[in-house]
Amino acid sequence: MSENGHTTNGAVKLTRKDFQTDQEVRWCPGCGDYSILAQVQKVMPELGIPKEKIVFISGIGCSSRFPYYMNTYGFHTIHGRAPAFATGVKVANPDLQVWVITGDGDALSIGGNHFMHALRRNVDLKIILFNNRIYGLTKGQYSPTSELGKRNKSAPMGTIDYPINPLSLAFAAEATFVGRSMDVDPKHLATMIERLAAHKGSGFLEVYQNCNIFNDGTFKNFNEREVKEDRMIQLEHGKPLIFGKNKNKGIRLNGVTPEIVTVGENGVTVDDLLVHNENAREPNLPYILGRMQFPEYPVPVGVFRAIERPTYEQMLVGQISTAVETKGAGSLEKLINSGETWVIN
Amino acid sequence: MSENGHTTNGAVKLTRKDFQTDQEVRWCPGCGDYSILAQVQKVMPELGIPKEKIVFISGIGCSSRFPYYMNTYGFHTIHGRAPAFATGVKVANPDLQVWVITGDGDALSIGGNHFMHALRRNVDLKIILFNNRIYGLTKGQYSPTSELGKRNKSAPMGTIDYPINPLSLAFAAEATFVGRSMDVDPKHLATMIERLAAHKGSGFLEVYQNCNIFNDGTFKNFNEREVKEDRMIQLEHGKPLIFGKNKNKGIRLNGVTPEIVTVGENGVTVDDLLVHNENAREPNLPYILGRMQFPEYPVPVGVFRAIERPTYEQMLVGQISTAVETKGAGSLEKLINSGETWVIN
Amino acid sequence: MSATTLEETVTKLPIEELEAVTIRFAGDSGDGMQVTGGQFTATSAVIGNDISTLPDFPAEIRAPAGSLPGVSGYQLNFSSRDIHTPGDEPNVLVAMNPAALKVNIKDLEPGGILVLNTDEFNDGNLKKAGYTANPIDDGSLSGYRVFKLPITSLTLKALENSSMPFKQRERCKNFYALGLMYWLYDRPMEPTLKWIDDKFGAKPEVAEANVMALKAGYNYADTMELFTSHYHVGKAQIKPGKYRNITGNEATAIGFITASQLAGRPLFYGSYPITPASDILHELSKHKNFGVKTFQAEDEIAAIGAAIGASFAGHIGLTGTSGPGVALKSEAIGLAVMTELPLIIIDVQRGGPSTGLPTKTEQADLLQAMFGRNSESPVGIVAPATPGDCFKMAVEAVRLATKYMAPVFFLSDGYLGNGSEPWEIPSLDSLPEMKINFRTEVEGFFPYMRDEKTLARPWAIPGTPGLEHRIGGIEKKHITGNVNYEPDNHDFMVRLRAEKIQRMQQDIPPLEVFGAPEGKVLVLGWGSTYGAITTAVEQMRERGHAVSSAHLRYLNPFPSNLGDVLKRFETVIIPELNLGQLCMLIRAQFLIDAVSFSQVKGKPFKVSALVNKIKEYL
Amino acid sequence: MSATTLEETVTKLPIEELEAVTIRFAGDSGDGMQVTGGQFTATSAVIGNDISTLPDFPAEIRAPAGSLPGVSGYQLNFSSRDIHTPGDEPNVLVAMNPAALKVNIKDLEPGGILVLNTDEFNDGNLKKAGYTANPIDDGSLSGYRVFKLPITSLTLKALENSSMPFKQRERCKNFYALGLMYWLYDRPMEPTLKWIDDKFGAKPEVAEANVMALKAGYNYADTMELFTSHYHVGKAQIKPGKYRNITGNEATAIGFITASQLAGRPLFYGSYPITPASDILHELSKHKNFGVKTFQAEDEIAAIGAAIGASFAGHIGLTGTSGPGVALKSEAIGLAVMTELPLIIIDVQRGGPSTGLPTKTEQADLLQAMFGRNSESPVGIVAPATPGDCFKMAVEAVRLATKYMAPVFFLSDGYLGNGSEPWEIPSLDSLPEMKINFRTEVEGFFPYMRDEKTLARPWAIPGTPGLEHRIGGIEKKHITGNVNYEPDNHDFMVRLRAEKIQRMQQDIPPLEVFGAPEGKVLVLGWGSTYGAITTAVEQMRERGHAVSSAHLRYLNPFPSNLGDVLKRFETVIIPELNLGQLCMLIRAQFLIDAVSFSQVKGKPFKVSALVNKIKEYL
Ligand SMILES: Cc1ncc(C[n+]2csc(CCOP(=O)(O)OP(=O)(O)O)c2C)c(N)n1
Ligand SMILES: Cc1ncc(C[n+]2csc(CCOP(=O)(O)OP(=O)(O)O)c2C)c(N)n1
Ligand code: SF4
Ligand code: SF4
Ligand SMILES: [Mg+2]
Ligand SMILES: [Mg+2]
Repeated sequence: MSENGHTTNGAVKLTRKDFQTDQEVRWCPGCGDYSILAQVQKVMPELGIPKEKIVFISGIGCSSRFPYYMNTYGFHTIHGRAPAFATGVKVANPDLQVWVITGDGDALSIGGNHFMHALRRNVDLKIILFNNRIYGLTKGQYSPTSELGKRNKSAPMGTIDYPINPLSLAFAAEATFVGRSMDVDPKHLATMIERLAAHKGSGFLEVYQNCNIFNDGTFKNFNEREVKEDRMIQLEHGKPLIFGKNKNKGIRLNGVTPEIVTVGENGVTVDDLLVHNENAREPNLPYILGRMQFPEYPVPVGVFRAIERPTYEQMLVGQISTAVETKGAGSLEKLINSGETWVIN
Repeated sequence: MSENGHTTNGAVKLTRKDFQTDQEVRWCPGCGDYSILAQVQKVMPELGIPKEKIVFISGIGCSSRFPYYMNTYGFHTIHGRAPAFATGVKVANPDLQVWVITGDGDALSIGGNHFMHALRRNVDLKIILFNNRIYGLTKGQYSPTSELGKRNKSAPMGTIDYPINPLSLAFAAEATFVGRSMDVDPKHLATMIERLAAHKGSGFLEVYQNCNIFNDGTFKNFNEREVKEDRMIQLEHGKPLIFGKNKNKGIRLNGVTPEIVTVGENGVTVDDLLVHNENAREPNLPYILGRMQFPEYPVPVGVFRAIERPTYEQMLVGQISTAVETKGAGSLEKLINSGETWVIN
Repeated sequence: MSATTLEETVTKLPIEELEAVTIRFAGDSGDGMQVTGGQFTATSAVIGNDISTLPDFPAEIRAPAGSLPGVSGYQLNFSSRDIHTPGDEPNVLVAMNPAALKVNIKDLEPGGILVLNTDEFNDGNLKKAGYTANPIDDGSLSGYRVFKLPITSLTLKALENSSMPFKQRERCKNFYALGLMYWLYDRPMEPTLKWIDDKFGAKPEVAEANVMALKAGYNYADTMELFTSHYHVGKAQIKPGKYRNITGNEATAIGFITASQLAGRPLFYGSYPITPASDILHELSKHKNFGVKTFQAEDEIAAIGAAIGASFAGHIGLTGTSGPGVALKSEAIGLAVMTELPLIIIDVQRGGPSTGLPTKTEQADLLQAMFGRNSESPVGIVAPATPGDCFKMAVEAVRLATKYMAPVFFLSDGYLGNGSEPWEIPSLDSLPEMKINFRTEVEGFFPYMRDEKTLARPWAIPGTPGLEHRIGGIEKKHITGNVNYEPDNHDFMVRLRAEKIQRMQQDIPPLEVFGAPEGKVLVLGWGSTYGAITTAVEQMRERGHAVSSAHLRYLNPFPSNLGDVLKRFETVIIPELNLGQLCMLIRAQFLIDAVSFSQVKGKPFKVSALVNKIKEYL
Repeated sequence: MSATTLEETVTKLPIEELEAVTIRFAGDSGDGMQVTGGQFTATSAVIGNDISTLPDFPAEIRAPAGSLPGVSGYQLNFSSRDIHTPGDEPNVLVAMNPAALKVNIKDLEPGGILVLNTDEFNDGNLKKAGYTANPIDDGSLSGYRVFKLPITSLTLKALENSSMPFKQRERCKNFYALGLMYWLYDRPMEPTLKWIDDKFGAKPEVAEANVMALKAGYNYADTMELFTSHYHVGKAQIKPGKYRNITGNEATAIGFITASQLAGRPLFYGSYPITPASDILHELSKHKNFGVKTFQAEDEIAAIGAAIGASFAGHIGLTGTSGPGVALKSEAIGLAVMTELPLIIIDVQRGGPSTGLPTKTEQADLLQAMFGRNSESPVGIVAPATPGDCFKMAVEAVRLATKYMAPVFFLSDGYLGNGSEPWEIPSLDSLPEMKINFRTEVEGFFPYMRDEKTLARPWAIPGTPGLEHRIGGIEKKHITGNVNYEPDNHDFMVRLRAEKIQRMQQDIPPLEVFGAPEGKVLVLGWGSTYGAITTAVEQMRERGHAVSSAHLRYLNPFPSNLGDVLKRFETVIIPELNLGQLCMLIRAQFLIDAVSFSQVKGKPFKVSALVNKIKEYL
């Protein structure tokens, strides 16, 4: 029960039910958010962390309703700022496991800066971004991940904003853990949530999530059952990049450009394929993989990057210890009496 | 006079002096900002654009005082938000040449999000970031580009924030032009400013700038005259990556990792070296180059990326034309009379 | 079931004449109640009733079908006389499912008509609505005239020959309900038939199904002698003219487009979506052929930043949001104050604080608009009184902002934004002239020189040769506009900025009093409370009380005659959907013991509540 | 040059007794004027004078040496009686260069002492300062007692044996000037000698050079019989106790550390640098051994967000900034109001609007603190009156915020923050108890249940077993805290939040009146105007006028006796460094015709201006 490096209070093992609240779940029927909630609630008991040590923090958006449905501590904050609140919580009490639930608008539009800075500080936060490429809650405006040219409520003639790639941004922000999964693959999703939970440091998981009301089917071109194997690729550490129904397609590097090859054709062997490495200190490879998009490439899911380095709160606590060691625990008496003093009789 | 694709009004050629104002320049003596101002004022007349068509927009910081010293239109806005103001100006009047002057705190701390979104929209803005790795104006706190462990006013025990790489962020933001130069190399700087001016689309130039008061010499490890040739590398499109006093060092790719080699040693020839390509659609190579840092690598300067794609304001104006073509120029009479109407007598 | 023809029936049943009726349609968000209400409204307007409406959307998340939070409602009041509110208590409630009943029944007038879709009162839905017993049977509805109809089955029955899938057929039940109500209130079906044709022309089977459902409902009511009588509400005495129905948000969008056309400068709208302001963005983005530039920014700060930038460059800079977004824009508004650029900030107010009640209405951002920035940072403030008035006040906002070179707030609210009313389409000639004079003359130019009358500084836009200059947020030297830290200059400029806003009074019409110019009580209002206040005061005056009302559309500065108006009454009552914000300003400025009447429930005042309050002071 | 010894000289020259002296040191930013002023202050304090200081930094950018914007000044008032202000007009001005003369001469009292460093009055510097003629020779200074001294050369001369480089030797000239003044005002050199030793101990040659310069200046004044007399200012009657000199920002930082220790909870400070608040961040970041966690955020929004998060997790959540930063924090403050978490927001006010006058002082954010958020969003507000008072009010802010579970503003300003005064070090026992009761009991817990007296909800922090709950910005159901959109609940909660803040009155001391409890004029102040107001009223009372004063340290809610206090005076004058913000609140609440006396110059009131204003109402 403490496989993930977290302490347990030795209490009875919790179940999925323990993590459900009495609040009615209010997403539209059919929304991909349900699947993500289900997987998080499934994974939680496996982590062996008592409920009271877990905090879910969100911004605003359909996705950000999430904390109300988790029977842990929760904070539904304001639009785009969840990483800031979460940083405060984690820094105040590093014992807590702190999750951030956000959407593509929340994390990348109004909240892009906090997202980036929380990641770069390597605060130990577990950030899940529900990417539905649309603003759900406000009823259908485009988001920073919406495709160029997409028509929607606020762009009736089509969006003229080039979309942003959330993974590229995460790498730019030096995130120590970066993964991707999707609502329609619960098993994979559960594994990714577990990996995220186990990571110590700023972790970011992008989840492709279908908004069946305002953006139905944006991902289905590549993630529907029939085409998925040919149009997506699962990253596995130390394994070559192979995909396809027949497991005979692969990714090879040509200079710094990935290209699709068929194993067995034109003399290509498995040894020619790129081998995935989550752990490289420099995120050059994960960056390149993160930019592979349908239809040019199969869409990668899995863990792109997972490295360890001291977290922000560790270093902060470390400085406090050092200060106490070198200067002694703070004395109020000394503090207020410091500097030049004089006595008037 | 219109070499850079801009129109001229056929007026007499302007001189550097025409771009100076009567306001006393108020940076600390010795500040690197002077050099940047001098180069911009030098380049301006070469562009052949009438003064009244040029706008300089800045946020807040020492660097952001810049517009006061340029005899063009200018707007010294608020901290971190210059790209937003600039977007409004450019979209309102695409005829203007719009420059954004910003600092490492202004653009990357409080303003990180606007910086990113302006870049990704490919608004035709010329953004120059004065990176002195410190907050100058507020007297010496660390900035997002300050080195880990650096001691300063707000981190007396050393900074515990991992720094951000401005170029990585620019690539994540899909910037179509990305360059780097430095205050201490006026000639190179002038060339880069010219390139930036000539670019159509969101352009970003990072300038290493010495703050001799609060962060003196942060760059001197690699950009002082004596060491520069061995510790920096000039990127040139189509040319192999060669550096060193003896022009015999080069950069080769090992997988996706750059490595330093010596031409002539171990059988390495110039043909083994990486050849720079500013124009690749995917910024994989520039991204990798942008992450090369001293002391592991020589620090690259020059143009990392320069590609063209439709700008935001072009597309917006395009939609307006289309709308006028398809629906006819707007008629107020029709507009207010639209929908179900009825008459009461 | 007798086989009487339509004509016979109509003559057979008594028609009662009514002055006014308030009807509320309620159902699940998926039930199409907004369309139903909208159609009833449009038809009533066309036949000459005066109307007033109140849509009530569910809170921000789409709740599961059948749940309480998923209930959507639409109330309308139609009348043969002048009306200003959607009515306090509905006379009729159409409840399409148990949740709709649960949420709305407490508002229905005692003895009111209650139409229930019995098909939906099954165990599952009852449970979702939190009923332990079925209200249809348990006697709890005995105080109303209940009509229990299996509307869903009846609709499906009527459409049994349609080739549409089951789900879609079922969805026509709102037209069935509409048909019932058309019969009950003696409305013609033609306007709706035409609307269906326009809307679904491309999908004839959908059009046909809706038509069939509508007619079936109408005929069923008629044939079955379901209701003991039906009602007629005659034409109102409405000012002659051409009308359309318009929501406040539409009127706002159209108003700003109109203003930009009058000014001859393109409109730039920088915005970030937020309820209940988003529809303004949606509407404006449809009108690119007017040269309107909409910019969906990354956040509210960028939205206003770009709008200020556009204004600097000579566009009509407009930014719009709701309360939380205004909070974010505060710092930038200060910059617009300092740089003295015209800028209009739309605030479609909603319930707060914080995220609050995002889909509900409130008037509690007045003090934020006045004071919500660092330091002395005065702005103009206007506030429309009705949905249609949004058009006029949008034009006014632009007129004041451009004439005085200053930011102006446009304080709308959720009730105005989503609510609609018949709007008399103005003739273009009646609109104010709006001369924009960009400075072009080089001789004698200084960026902070002043127009003597308005104190406006020149609007000198980039691109103008010879007027190159720099502006910014640091204090400016009077006239030259150079950065300046001198103590006396700062004091002077602080007072000058305040004085400039005050001078807008010159361009603001005097406050009009409804009723006698003096008396016992003056009810002073602003914003969306106009309808309720006017109705309440009308009622009181009819009963002979010395009550008048006045409605502020200009809140900063106040109209110059406000002090005079106030002092002619013994008591001034100020009803507000906040804790007394205007009241505080009035007390401070005029030192009168104005009485605040507050209600902060996310919804408009009831006329009866106002009447009761007024009575206390008679 | 006679060869008298030091002892002889001292006895030879007359010593005049003075009650109080105001002296201003002015020079280039690089000239070390802040150190000079600081040393003079410390020494004067040690010998028992009462003192008050006013540093005046150049505006935000380091201007070139010798330029007008580069001038830095330090004024201090030392006295043998109680004083509260740094003095209206300096009696002595030390001007180290032409720019310093130009900027400051207009403040020097007629006939005042003017010490000039003639070495710097060369053509280059005169031009930089905008002089066309050399003021030393052109007669323009004839109204003063001018002492022309080549201070730079004299310093270099004194240090000719020092091995330090020229630049560094030259830099000692401020100590030379200090020595001159020490002699003139009969101060001992020991405190400064000790300070030099502490500060430069590690660099003996620097220490020695400074010591030599100081002594040289002293001896020069003495030996040369430069001044016709020298002066003595006796000990003041100061309350016995242990004192230190402290700036407002230091006192603020130390005050919050103290509060956190009293509360037994770590302090979390989320901040983004901004003038004049940054020093609080700098100071707090030095005290990690108190468990203080400082977080330099990416912007003000993240800073407050993290502080609220920390408060949710059980820390004392504190965030600090100046006016423009407060504007950015507005939205998040609303969330703290809604989630009812303790949070303290420091606003070190500066000149505005917008970027304004970043290094100057102002009191114009009161209404922003009160109303600068969407909707009804009440918070507590306290405001220290003097630099030392920042300590006490910091403790008060934490006490109120934690006891009432609500955000509290701490309104300081640039004058308080940078200014210093002798501060009587309190005994720790005298500080209030601060019991923090985290909820731990599971039985009967609801997140929005209430303490009957304070209306506070329980503080139940993550990590507490069994109390898992969710909070957020959407309206809450009374008691359960669940998301709730019911109209009546909203109205109830809006009023409850207002009432909770109002109840803080229970824990606020009554307002004290200085002078008689009734009379002709009451001067009502708040914040940093305390010193000027108290001095003015003291002067008036001494002259027999029926004038009293009262100073509000609690601005929301007001002390409960405020109404009583006000009504005992014929006229209430409210002097403020804004356009009448407190005055507006007082007028609205108490309906009295309070008179606003405004000054918005980026600097404190002069006593004389207040006296003149008061006279108008006698
Ligand atoms: C300051 C502020 N601005 C705007 C909004 C309105 N708003 C709420 S959620 C949202 C975007 C939601 O999109 P996303 O983050 O993608 O979440 P989704 O609903 O798609 O899950 C917006 C614009 C708000 N609540 N607060
Ligand atoms: C809203 C707001 N927050 C903070 C500040 C204070 N401030 C001004 S400039 C600055 C940072 C300057 O650093 P940088 O952008 O690197 O510019 P530099 O001075 O180094 O050129 C800060 C924090 C401000 N003016 N406005
Ligand atoms: S609007 Fe879209 S994202 Fe939101 S709950 Fe509905 S389906 Fe899900
Ligand atoms: S503080 Fe630094 S960056 Fe600012 S003007 Fe001085 S040297 Fe330049
Ligand atoms: Mg989304
Ligand atoms: Mg900097």
